[in-house]
Amino acid sequence: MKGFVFRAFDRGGMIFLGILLGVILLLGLSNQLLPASSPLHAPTYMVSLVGKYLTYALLALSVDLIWGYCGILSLGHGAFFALGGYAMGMHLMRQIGDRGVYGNPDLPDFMVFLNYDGLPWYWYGFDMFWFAMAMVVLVPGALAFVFGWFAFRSRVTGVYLSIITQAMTFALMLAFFRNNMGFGGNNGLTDFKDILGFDLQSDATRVGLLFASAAALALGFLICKSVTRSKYGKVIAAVRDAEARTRFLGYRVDRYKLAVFTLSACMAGVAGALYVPQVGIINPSEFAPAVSIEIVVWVAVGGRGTLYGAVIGAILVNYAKTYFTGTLPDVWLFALGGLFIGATLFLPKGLVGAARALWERRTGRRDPGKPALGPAPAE
Amino acid sequence: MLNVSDINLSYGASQALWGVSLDVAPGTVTCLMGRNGVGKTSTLRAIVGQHPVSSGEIRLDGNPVNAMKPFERARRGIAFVPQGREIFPLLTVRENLETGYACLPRAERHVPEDLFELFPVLKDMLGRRGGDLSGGQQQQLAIARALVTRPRVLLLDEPTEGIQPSIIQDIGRVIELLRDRGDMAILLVEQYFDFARDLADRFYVMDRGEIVLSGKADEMDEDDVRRHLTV
Amino acid sequence: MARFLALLFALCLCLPAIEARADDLTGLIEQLNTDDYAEKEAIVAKIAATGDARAAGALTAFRDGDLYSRKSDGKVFIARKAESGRDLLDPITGEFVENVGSRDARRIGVNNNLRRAIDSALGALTLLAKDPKVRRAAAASLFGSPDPEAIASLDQAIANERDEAILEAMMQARAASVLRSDLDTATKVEAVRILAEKGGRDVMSMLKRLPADAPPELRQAAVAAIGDIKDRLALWATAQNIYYGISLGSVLLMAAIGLAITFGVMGVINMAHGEMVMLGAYTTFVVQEVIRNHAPGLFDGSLALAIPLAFLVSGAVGVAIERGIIRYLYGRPLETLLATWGVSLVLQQAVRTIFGPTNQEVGNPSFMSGAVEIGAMTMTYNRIWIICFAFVVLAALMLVLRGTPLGLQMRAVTQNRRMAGAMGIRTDWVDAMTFGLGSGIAGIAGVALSQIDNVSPNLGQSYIVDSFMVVVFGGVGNLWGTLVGALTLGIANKFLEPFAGAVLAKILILVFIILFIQKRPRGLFALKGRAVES
Amino acid sequence: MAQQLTDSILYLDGVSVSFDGFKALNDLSLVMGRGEMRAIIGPNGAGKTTMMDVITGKTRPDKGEVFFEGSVDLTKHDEASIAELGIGRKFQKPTVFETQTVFDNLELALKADRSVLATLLWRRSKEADQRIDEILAITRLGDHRDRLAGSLSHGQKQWLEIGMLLAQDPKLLLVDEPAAGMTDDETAETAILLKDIAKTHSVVVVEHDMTFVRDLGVRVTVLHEGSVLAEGSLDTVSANERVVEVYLGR
Amino acid sequence: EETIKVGVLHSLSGTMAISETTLKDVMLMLIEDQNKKGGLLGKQLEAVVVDPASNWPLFAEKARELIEVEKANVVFGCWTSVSRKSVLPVFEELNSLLFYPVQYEGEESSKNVFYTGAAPNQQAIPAVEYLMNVEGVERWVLAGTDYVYPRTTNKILEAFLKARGVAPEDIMINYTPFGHADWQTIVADIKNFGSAGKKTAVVSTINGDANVPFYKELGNQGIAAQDIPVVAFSVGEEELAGIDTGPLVGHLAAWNYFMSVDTPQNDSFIGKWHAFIGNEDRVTNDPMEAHYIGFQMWVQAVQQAGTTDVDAVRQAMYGQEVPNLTGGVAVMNTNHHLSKPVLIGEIQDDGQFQTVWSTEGVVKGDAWSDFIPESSKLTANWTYPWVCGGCEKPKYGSGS
Ligand SMILES: Nc1ncnc2c1ncn2[C@@H]1O[C@H](COP(=O)(O)OP(=O)(O)OP(=O)(O)O)[C@@H](O)[C@H]1O
Ligand SMILES: Nc1ncnc2c1ncn2[C@@H]1O[C@H](COP(=O)(O)OP(=O)(O)OP(=O)(O)O)[C@@H](O)[C@H]1O
Ligand SMILES: NC(N)=O
Ligand SMILES: [Mg+2]
Ligand SMILES: [Mg+2]
Repeated sequence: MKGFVFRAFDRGGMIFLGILLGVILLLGLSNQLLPASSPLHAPTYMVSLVGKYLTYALLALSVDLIWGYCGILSLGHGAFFALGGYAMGMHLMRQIGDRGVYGNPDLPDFMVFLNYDGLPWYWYGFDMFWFAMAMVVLVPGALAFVFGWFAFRSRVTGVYLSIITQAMTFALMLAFFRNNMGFGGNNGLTDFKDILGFDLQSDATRVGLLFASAAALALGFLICKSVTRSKYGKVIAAVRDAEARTRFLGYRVDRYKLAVFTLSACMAGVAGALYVPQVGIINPSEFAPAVSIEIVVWVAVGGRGTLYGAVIGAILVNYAKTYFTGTLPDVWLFALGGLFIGATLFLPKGLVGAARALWERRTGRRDPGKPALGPAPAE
Repeated sequence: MLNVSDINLSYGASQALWGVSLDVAPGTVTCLMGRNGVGKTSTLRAIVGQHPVSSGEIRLDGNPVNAMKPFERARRGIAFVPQGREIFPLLTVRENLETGYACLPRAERHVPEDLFELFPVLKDMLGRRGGDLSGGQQQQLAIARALVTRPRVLLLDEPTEGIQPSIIQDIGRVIELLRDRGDMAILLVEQYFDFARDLADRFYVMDRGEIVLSGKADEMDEDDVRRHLTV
Repeated sequence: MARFLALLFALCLCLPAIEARADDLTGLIEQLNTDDYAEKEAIVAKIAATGDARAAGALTAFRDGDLYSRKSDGKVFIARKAESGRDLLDPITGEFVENVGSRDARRIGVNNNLRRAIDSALGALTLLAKDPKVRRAAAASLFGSPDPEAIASLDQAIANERDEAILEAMMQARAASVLRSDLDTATKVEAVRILAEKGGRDVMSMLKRLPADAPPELRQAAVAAIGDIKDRLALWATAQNIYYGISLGSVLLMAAIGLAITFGVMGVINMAHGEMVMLGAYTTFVVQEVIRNHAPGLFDGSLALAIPLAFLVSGAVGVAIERGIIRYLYGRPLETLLATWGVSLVLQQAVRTIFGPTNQEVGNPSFMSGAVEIGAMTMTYNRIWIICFAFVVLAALMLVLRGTPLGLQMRAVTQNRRMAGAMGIRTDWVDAMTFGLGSGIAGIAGVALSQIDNVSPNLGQSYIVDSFMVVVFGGVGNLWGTLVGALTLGIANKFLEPFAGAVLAKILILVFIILFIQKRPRGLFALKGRAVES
Repeated sequence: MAQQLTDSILYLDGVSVSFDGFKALNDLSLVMGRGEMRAIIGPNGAGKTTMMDVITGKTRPDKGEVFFEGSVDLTKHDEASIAELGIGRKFQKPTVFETQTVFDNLELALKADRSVLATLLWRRSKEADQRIDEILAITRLGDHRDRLAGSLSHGQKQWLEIGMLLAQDPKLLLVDEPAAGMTDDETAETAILLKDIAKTHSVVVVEHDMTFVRDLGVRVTVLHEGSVLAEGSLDTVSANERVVEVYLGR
Repeated sequence: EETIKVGVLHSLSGTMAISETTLKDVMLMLIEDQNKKGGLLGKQLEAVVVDPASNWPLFAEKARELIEVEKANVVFGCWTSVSRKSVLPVFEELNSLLFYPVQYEGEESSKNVFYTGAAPNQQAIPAVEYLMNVEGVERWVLAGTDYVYPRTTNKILEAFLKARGVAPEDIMINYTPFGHADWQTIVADIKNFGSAGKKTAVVSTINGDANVPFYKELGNQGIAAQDIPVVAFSVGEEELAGIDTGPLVGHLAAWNYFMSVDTPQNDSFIGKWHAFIGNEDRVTNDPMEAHYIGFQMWVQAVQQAGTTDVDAVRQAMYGQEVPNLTGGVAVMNTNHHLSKPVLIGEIQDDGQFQTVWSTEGVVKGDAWSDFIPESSKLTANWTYPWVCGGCEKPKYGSGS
């Protein structure tokens, strides 16, 4: 156990986290402590934006853990993110209480105008923060567990697995679109008021959420580090490269995959839960297959199989999106599409891979015992 | 016919071949030997064009082929039986053989009957997928596939690996037959010393990416060679 | 003979009367220039009552929205679109009167009620027309808008009719009108019998519409007829469902075939597949635009032209993508997802920039419009053609893959690119051709899909998920699998839809795919054995 | 028969496997005692590899019994649990984890608790390091310890596979063509290595190299067309006309 | 030089670009036009365009960017209800103004949003009344895309129909997913349902992309408007532009605006639009008029208030009058909805609508529907001091 904990703290990781957390801390403090007139004041806009990026980074991390390290290409990871988001959203909805437009103390507005008699059973308990937080982890985790249990035992691999994860998220999207499901249909859950008694629209709460996201990301990063640096990490990498061979060594591949898949889904759920209060809405389009594909794209851009890569990729691509949609609203897809194409052609191992290659060339050395990023394993 | 002069070859940062030179004449069998990992396969890869050389020249009939793509070299008559067989797993045995047609003018696109005399098992298995064959059967298929292209230079990378003794003998006989026809140059990479000795007209021995010994087979000092093959 | 003479006599008697009422007709038409729809309906009834066949032109124009009033004096004309503005024609004689600016004349509004009234009036007026087509249409339209007033004209027409089929249609139209009339019960029961023989939903609807206070024997006859028709319909419903399933399946197949090449054979996770389909659809649009503007007469041939062009356009773009991007990624199949995703964004935006973000109109050629009824089964022509087309494309593709050297080389290259090169296969050329072929076929699919769906920059996105599902469900790399997969999903969907609803049916299908893959982790037509693992 | 079963490490009886009608194994029966080393030879396609596939759970037999240590019905186990029972295998075509280092390949193979949690919390011990170093020495891969396995030459991969098998330390070793691609000296050494192992383990070796088989000096089973053609010492079976005809050649 | 910034928040990519891009263009046209007239309060107007890319959380982010970073004084934007729901908290928090131009399901009232599209009582109810009274429809298919707008509208309609004595078995409700493309079964079902002997009509709340294949199938299966008319609330000139409307003549739509309406204002609007967009074939539609009205009202309100300050402008908005393009005058009510005329039109073979019925005067938009029990208790009135819909106590402070 001690080994497991300590493994998380390697030098590169510490530096990376240190820089990341430092920047976030400065950002938060400058928003809170400096007057708005100060040139160093961080606008609230930036706080929520960065908060959102951090939750995306955590999500990307969760995908990288299974894709980069275990070779499971999930094209449906958005589903776990969205489920976590819905769990949080349901809590926030319940927090509204009678402040909704219809003033109904028990029912969220959409239920009132769709004539619900009472709260559906699956909404019970979400008024309690701890319960909702448990669900944030448990629901995605349970879905991943059940899904993975079947799929990995049946030895569904490669594109077949990718496509059924896509089918899963697509089915969930259609289901959540259905108004009868009791999750607000297409409009989803919105109009949140406060969290743990803090006003969601106040800057301090926003900074708090930013810090919470950073903490979650750091924790996720450390867990991933620890997992991937353990022997377990080597086993899942072996599964990625030669699944059958791993089995002949006596490893129960399905359990190894299931464990990492479930862990990853829980991380995605947490990311979703932190995302929702910061963007103020959760709606079924988060389940859209395209969203899940985008997550994979972030990871690929950053560099699959390196944890920093996932984080950097998620932040960079989303920043690019924010930037381009504002400055080049009519043609930004050219820029983003071009970025993706360019990244594959010129940065075959992602940004981090490219940076590392550059570093190795400059210094002419390679971390002993640490191979360069391996050739991409074939599916 | 095939002249390799002073080639260097690297895998990323590590250099695998250091100034390797070879000559393979038509109507002869040239044998390349050496321990594991000394660069035999790398040499063949350089010749067929599967891996670029960083310097040096490879000539076929006096014309440099360095700039040619693998398929062009194949069409000029270089055929390759790779280590590890590299059968097209989902193509049937027949289709595997027919891939060699790409090198042939339309009129010559058929599988020579004598191939099946050499490897009768293939005839029975024409409809089976290459990947389903046993290891030795695949090895036989790989050799047959190379012969379909009617090559002028035949590169064989450990062709006896995994093949039953009786067929090894047959293969030996075929190689002799092909040599005796006089127009084919054969480069044989082999670890199985006796087999190599029986066939070779010329030999080269490699160590750590370099040719360390070469000569006519009948002038070969067996102990000298064996020394280089021992660890 | 006697009847004929009598008729002739009757007609002669009528003639002067009609002549005398010509001004009446003009007057009535003039009165149509009002905003009150109820009033217009009354006037149409009056025009019909004149029995004057010359009113047909004006009424047809009215129904089609071509009747205009001149703003300057309120006079009513038939308008034709002219080079500039409109040509006004005399409503009765059809003679050219003058050309006016497009804002100088006002359309006389027509609504559905009026159209119904006009149809029945026209029916009555054109029952005796020379052209058998017109007579048949008149009978059909009278059947559609039965009118007791028309019984007399129908009787007259029936007496004259020689054509068996038209006669039958007229009898049916008459029966329909009889049911609405206050004729005696026996006649009505006979009418029910005639209608029951025809069968179909429209008849059922007619029979159900009988008033509650109808005489018992009539009711009885109607109930029996309805039951009879229902039984026949239930049988047809199953057939219909299977047909819908095949039709949906053929659309899925069409959308997926190209992907079965680029993804199934080559292993490229081709996220830009949908955009190749879209390019094909836009090619169709451009072809049709050009034809509309330069050779409107050739419109029906537009698809014949669009198919090869779409193949070339999408194929060329595919080759460009392969040469420019994909070829650097062999051996890194997952990276193709990233690159092709980028390509798909770029292509979508490019189309949006060039053609605009809105839907483009792609028309059905006349042979693809409408439907054929077989029994109680409706089969729309566009879908019938798509079914045929999908199968033809699939067959052609199988021929290429199994029967040509290129097909063998494609498979060899994708299974072991390095070794294929050593066998003398021009791998880069084969790669480009394979990707081009897959893309080109996607382009052809675009032509087909443009006939049933939106042509917009989003077109591709709506098919990409389904296409992957089909290919994977059928088993990657197996065209038969793609075929069976598409049809299975199509038919399953159509059998679920009636009771589960469209949304739930789709969800159930997805769940079914997930479960199915558990049973067969490599799809429906999985390859087995060592070969697959190596 | 029952006695034979309980004394055996491996017991195959009436095993048949067919692929689309082709009988790769045809009513194959074979019994191996505990601690025995057995060489299996036979023509290409005789079913040797298929037999190993059956034993290791990769292929399910159509019919027949397969018992390990007299009591464990292998047909009821999957690959992983068969490996955990103590059956290790070297594949005919070398398969190693290409993106991991030689060292990591061996570490993965090293005998240890294979459960998820144990693996997660596993820490490398001195003994483990020592054992890996030993194996690196045996397989002469010491210099390549930190290289990616994917960059090894064909023969080096063969050695790595043998090393992984050693690291696994199974009760029964199935070794498919260990000498392929080795020089004559190496082949001889491999024979010595296997004999050494066989002192404490049961071993099945498949090889086409008769010199090697002779060096092993163990009982030989000849397979042909999916069933046993002959069995006995190498000299006995070499004298068998049929064996000469279908396998050895003249 | 200082400008007054006008935010434009419409998707230019993704699924909604198909509808929303046009609205962005209209805004640019209106702003250009206003600048030609000398701008506003002596300053030029500056359009700030961003692309929320049909991504709902991105709408919120972009809204915040427009208000906080770009300092836009007012924002014109959104199409789908969910995008509006997504930005709503942002506008309320930052106390800014959104003009929302699309027909929607109602059940919302925010002091920061002006709803210039139709509420259900300005579209759905009149359309159904028309079919009942004029075409004598007795049997109803309510077909919609499965999301909130159709669900709510259909709920309102169901309540309304039942109140008018329509039996439950004479109502068929059907929902389809977004982008539904295979309409064979459903169209056949409609045909079936319509053969029960009573005059049947379809009320379609089918949205966006699904309409083209729906109408194509309708046309091909030969469901003529004379037999089973379809009245749609989400199908305008823009949607019809992708279809050959020949077989669809006579099917209906209810809107507050049709391009075909022959008034001088509309002529001049269409002329400007064609000149601006450089294409004579481009159509105009209802949401475009809504933006036109909304923009003119905002301009007038700013002029009247003498400032772009949100609270002042909001006060000035009430009672603003702008001539409709179709005649009559639109008035902004204190519930932030417009009083507008309702038109019912039939599809023509040229892809235009021909008005067959219109309300006598204007209909006042209702934020809270009378046909939803909880909702009917609420009122919306945002006059100073602002009170929330129907509650007793002031909900917001007195502002600024
Ligand atoms: N999936 C399959 N489909 C069809 N035939 C198969 C399949 N798997 C194996 N075979 C056939 O079964 C036979 C036995 O193969 P196996 O690999 O066991 O032979 P082997 O004795 O190991 O031969 P070698 O010495 O060449 O390795 C071969 O003829 C092979 O072609
Ligand atoms: N793809 C590769 N990447 C990096 N290094 C490689 C690669 N292939 C071979 N090498 C290295 O290059 C050297 C020469 O390898 P090569 O395959 O040519 O040896 P060989 O003589 O054919 O050995 P063997 O008898 O084992 O087949 C070896 O040290 C090997 O590890
Ligand atoms: N408001 C709408 N039409 O979504
Ligand atoms: Mg080699
Ligand atoms: Mg074998």
